[in-house]
Amino acid sequence: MTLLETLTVILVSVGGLFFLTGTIGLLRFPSSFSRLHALTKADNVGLGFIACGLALQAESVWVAMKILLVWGVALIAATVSAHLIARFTLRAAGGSRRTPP
Amino acid sequence: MTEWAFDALLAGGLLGLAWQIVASRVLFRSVVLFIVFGLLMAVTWARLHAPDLALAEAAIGAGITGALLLSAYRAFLSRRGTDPGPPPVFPRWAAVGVAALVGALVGGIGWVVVGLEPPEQTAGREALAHLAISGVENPVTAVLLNFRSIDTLSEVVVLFVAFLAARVVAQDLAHAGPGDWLRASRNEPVLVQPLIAFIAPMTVLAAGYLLWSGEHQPGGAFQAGAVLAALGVLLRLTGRLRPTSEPSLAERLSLVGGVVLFSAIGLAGAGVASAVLAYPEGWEYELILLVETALTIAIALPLVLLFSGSGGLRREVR
Amino acid sequence: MSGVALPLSFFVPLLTALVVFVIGVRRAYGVILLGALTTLAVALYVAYAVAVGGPQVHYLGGWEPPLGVELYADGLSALMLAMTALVGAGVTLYAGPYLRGKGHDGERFWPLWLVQWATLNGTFLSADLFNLYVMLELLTLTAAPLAAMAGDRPSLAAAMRYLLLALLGSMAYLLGVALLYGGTGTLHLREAGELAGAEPYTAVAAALMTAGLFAKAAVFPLHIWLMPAHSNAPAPASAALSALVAKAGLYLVLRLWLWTFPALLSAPMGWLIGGLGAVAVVYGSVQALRQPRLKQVIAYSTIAQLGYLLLLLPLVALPAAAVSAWHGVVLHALAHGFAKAGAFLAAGNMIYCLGHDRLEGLRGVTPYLSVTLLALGLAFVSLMGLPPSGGFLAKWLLLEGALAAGQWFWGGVVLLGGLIAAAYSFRVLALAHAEVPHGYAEIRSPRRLPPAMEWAPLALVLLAYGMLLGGVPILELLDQGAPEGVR
Amino acid sequence: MTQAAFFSLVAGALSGIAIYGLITQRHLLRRILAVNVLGNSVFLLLVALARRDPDYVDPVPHAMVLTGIVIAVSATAFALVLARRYYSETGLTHLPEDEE
Amino acid sequence: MSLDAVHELLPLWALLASVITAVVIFALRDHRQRQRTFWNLFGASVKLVLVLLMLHGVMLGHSYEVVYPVLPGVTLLLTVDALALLFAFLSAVLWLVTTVYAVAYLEHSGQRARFFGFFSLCVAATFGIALAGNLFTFFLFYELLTLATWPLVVHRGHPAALAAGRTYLAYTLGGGVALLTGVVAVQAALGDVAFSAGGIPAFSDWAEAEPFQATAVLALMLAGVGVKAALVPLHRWLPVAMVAPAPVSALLHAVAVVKAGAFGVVRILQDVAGPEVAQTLGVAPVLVALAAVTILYGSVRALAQTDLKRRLAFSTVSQVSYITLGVALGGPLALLGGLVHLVHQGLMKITLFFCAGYYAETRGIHRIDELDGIGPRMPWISAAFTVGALGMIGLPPVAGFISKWYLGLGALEQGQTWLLGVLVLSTLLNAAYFLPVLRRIWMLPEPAGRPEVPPERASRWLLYPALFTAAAALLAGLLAAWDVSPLGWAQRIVEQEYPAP
Repeated sequence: MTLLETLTVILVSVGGLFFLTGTIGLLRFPSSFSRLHALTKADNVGLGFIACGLALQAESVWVAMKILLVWGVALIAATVSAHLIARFTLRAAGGSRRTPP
Repeated sequence: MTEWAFDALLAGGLLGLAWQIVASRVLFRSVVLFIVFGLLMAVTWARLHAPDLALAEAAIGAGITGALLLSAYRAFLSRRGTDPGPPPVFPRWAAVGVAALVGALVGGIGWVVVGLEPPEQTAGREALAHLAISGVENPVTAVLLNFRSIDTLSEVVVLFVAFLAARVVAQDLAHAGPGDWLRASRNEPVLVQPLIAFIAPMTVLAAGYLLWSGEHQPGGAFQAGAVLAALGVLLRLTGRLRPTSEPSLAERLSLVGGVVLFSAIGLAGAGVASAVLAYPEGWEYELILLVETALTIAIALPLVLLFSGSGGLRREVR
Repeated sequence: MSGVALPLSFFVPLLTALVVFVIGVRRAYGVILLGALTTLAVALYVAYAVAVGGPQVHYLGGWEPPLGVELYADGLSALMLAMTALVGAGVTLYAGPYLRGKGHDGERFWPLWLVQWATLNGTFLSADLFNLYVMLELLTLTAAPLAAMAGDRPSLAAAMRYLLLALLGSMAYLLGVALLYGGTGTLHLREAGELAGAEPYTAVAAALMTAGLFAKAAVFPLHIWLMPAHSNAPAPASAALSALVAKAGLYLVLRLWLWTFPALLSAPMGWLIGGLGAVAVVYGSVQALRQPRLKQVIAYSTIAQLGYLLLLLPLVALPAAAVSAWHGVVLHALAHGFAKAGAFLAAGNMIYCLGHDRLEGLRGVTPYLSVTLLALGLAFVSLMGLPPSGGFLAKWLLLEGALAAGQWFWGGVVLLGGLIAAAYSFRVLALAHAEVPHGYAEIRSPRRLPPAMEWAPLALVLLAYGMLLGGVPILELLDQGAPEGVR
Repeated sequence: MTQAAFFSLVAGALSGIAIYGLITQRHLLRRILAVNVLGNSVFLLLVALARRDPDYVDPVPHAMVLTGIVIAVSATAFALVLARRYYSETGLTHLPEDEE
Repeated sequence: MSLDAVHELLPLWALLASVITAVVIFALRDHRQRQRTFWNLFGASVKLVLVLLMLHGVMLGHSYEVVYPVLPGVTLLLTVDALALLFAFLSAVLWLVTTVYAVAYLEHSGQRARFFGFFSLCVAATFGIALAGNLFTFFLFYELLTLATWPLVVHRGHPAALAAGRTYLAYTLGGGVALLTGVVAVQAALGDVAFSAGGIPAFSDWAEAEPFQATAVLALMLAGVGVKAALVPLHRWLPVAMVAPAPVSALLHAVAVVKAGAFGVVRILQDVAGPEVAQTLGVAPVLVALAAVTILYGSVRALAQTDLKRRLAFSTVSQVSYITLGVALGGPLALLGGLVHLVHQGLMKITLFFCAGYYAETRGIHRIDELDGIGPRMPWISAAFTVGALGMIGLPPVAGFISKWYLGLGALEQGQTWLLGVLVLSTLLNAAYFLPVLRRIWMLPEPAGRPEVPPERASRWLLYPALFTAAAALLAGLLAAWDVSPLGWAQRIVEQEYPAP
């Protein structure tokens, strides 16, 4: 196993660990906000690790860039969707009078 | 060994999801799990060396279908409680029996056919053999746009017809479509506008890339069209587009343009090439790209309109 | 160049539909008529070319099977194509004034109907199993909205049921195609059959495809959707659905069994499918007897009449019966197409004039609906198979085949079906002759029919009678490219 | 057992589940879902078939499935519109059992 | 087209004469009465002329044949032989007469376009039956006749008429199915075979090889035509159909429907099976027995009727079976009796129905007991009625006598002496139900208070046809020895069927 491969394995495993944590959080946490908290944070970091790990295996720099771009786009999507979910939950809980964060 | 484990996991996931989809108590769960099911199918296609399908499934099967299902689910919620829903009339054991029978039949026969000695001469081998003169390098694109282009033409007609059909049974605009476009535009979460500003050009770019790359690698008009349609869905959901009851001239032209162009090139083939839908020699690549471009729009627009449940769309002036 | 006529018969109505959609019906009525006439001309030309030069072939894209898709017109295709064109022309002429009379210009109707016409032509011409799948889906997606057009509860429910059943049916069909492709490596209708032979998987494929097509064609156990769907659609749509679309499914059943799966055609299989047909014949006719509305009667009669087509399968395996039964079944399909379209259009006239189609309303309408009633009467005569109609020729041939092979049971089915058909037909016609009851007041004065609406049904029905004069040329055309056993 | 054979068995099981759903469920949305699952099972069988020959991947079934996916989404879209219209006309989420 | 070709196609032109008349009349609006009458009479006259031309041709030894292949191995065949002309001529003449009568009769009723259209179609079908040269053609026109007569039966549209229509259809369509089965079975076994005098040779071979099947087929075909010939127990539709207007009854009874049935019996027994085969298969004796039963049954039932038209209807049931009897008996003399009765019964019975219609139309008389003393008041029509009634009884010199005479001779020739008893008994019964009517008409005093209705001008055209047919019935009896009298013509037919050895 070369150095790169080892690094990949480590990175991907860490990423997987974050995902696992996030998923456990999703299942176990009581409220929407805390679930959201677990998901967004843990999964985004996890995805980042996995993307990095895979980028190391890429044939060319271009491909590595693409993989990182995937992470970037996913980050943006996660941000917005988490925001929307949180906002909806807030309103559903009767908090619509409050100014949005 | 890992491959087998992965396949087994995939299969288990597919079966479990399918079971939940048809038998879960909560309808919402079924709908959401169907989207997940679509994503797993996409992975399965990838596993089975069908990357074109994986792309299409993710974009169309899971994406667009999911959006359609969710919006329909919402409509079904609106008058909740009027219909308690009767119990199944069929005895459950009989259903299990029939299902087991069908499953065994399909699985068994599928297994038998897969296990047969593969025929020497297949359409697929022919296609690969003729790939060089098809004008493109991706064999699936070659089959879709050259060898069996009538199927592709007809299926775009299918989409168009689905749009026409939906117009027949669609309700008044007041009931149509997901969400209320006005409210979304008036009181919008702050993050939406930046997201769209970023996503929209990216999506168009991605669609263009998919379209162009379909010639030599996975992708093509369907995938590109589906991605564009996803953008349309997004714009519609966020109130950037508002529904109109009838399509405008430009929309009508885009709806039929793909088929008309394809047919025109196809019919011209009877004169300048050997047969209808044949491309003149040397022009295959250019014409296929042209047709695919037109088809992309002809695929994206009806999908968005079907999601919107309206005859047309107009830019919302804010 | 005759080969180009085959794709043209698909493309001409298709492009007409698209043009109509773009420029709008109000400005495109001339385009519609032009497109319909061109399609008619192309279809008749194909029939002529086949009659003179034998089966016509066109390889789309220039690729021969198994790589490409083949369009193939033999006698059967040519006849169905011509019948569709004639019925289609009648429906097209009729629909304009009918829809205008209903208060709209048919913006929704025309593109759907023209695409449906194109699809029907494609179905009759395509020799590719997968292309046929696409065509079948197109048929479903054009037929279901036409059935739902009325927008009321029964028609929506019927359209929904039809759609679900048809989607299920297409899946079964596609599964069959998948198996055949897996076994043979080709999608060509005949090549697949030749390569497959009588293997177990072919049998399963045949069963799946047949069952799938049965769902689309409303064969007996899967028939529930047909009556409400066909009886609630606008009259021209009903005519197209009953006379053409349902038949396209059965056309494929026959095409598959005779061209792709002849090796599987055993006696028990024939009895099973023929038995379903026989049940449909009796059941549909008996139900037709009990309906209170004219279009319901006609729709149930479709279920019964489609059943006759299935009687071919038990008979075609017997050499003594094969040729007569085959000829009879095809003549039946043609005669039924004309008569049924005419009957539905006639019922449309009744609705147009009276605002409803309850049978009781037929009392005393003879003075102003005489041409319509004549068409209706003649259509019923053909449906019950009495001379001098085309339906009679068909019944005669079927019976001749059955009796020549000593198959008295199937002969009995044909006769019994005719008798019950007579019962429901004369129930309707008797009311047209009945006197107006005392105290009956005209609620609204009947409207005057536009000439196209008055004469289109009669013209269509008379085509079924013209078959008495054209029987020999029609059957000679049918023999072009027919398989060994039925020539 | 090859991968293709394995997935053809999975396709069988999927179709069985879909049929079970079609029979037991009467909610229109679920029936539409079940039909979609059934469609996917057929597609899976086709793609498995394309994969069985070790030396090449058959592009024709792939093209067929791609066509099939687009047709499925078209039909589903129309079915959903129809179901919604039916629901708003009748307030029912299922079809009446008999039209007799 | 050369003149010869036109001449060869005479049967077609004659057929088309009625079909075109029907189409033209359908196309005329209801109030175009003069035009309709013109076309009616024009069509009928043209047709009569064409039939006379053919008659001339056949007498000169010419034979006409029109063939059109309808399906491979199935042809539409119109041939003109002596037997065909017998029936064709009868229908052509009586059509003209009935048309005159019907125009007058239906002067004021509604839906005349429909009525006369189907009326013409009905005659076209009858003509087709007469000229049919094979079983396919025969069946085609036979069923067309059913279709064309049904609107006439239900013409009035009241519940009784509709019920009668239902009964009529139930019987005739049921019979049609039996006939169709038989005809198709013959087609399936023997192919396209034309009628041939004395039996189709192929059929007798078949009957030898497959006696059971041949018997069944023959029985089916005879049951099919037996319905229209009103053989017991298939006769019930005929009295019920009496609700139709009088000209229709006249047509049904004398010219078209029952005659088509009887003619069918002749064709099938003589020209398909052949008398010997029918005898060996055992079909003919059964038919003889049935005919005998029908003759007596019809007469007995007629006795009990108080309604004039119903009495006439049961009389028809009885009288038509003379034809069946004659044919089924076999042998030249009996056949002669049967055939000549085909014409004679037509002339006499149409007279009687014309008269009954006249009584009903001018005086509102429907029941027999209302006829008291009508004779002196309406001498001409009552005279015509008397001629018809006496002919039915079989008194010389009216035509009916001739028929019964030859039937009796035929029975003796075949050694079936018991049939003489049937004939005598039937004659007594005929007398028993007709003589009281005549007595009422001529002998009994007119009841007081009968309203004085002057015969209208239109009713004159109701009278002339009756007088014409009565005269014809009388002449047919008086001039029986003449070459072209019905008897003479029937003899010509019998010579073809039983060629002198």
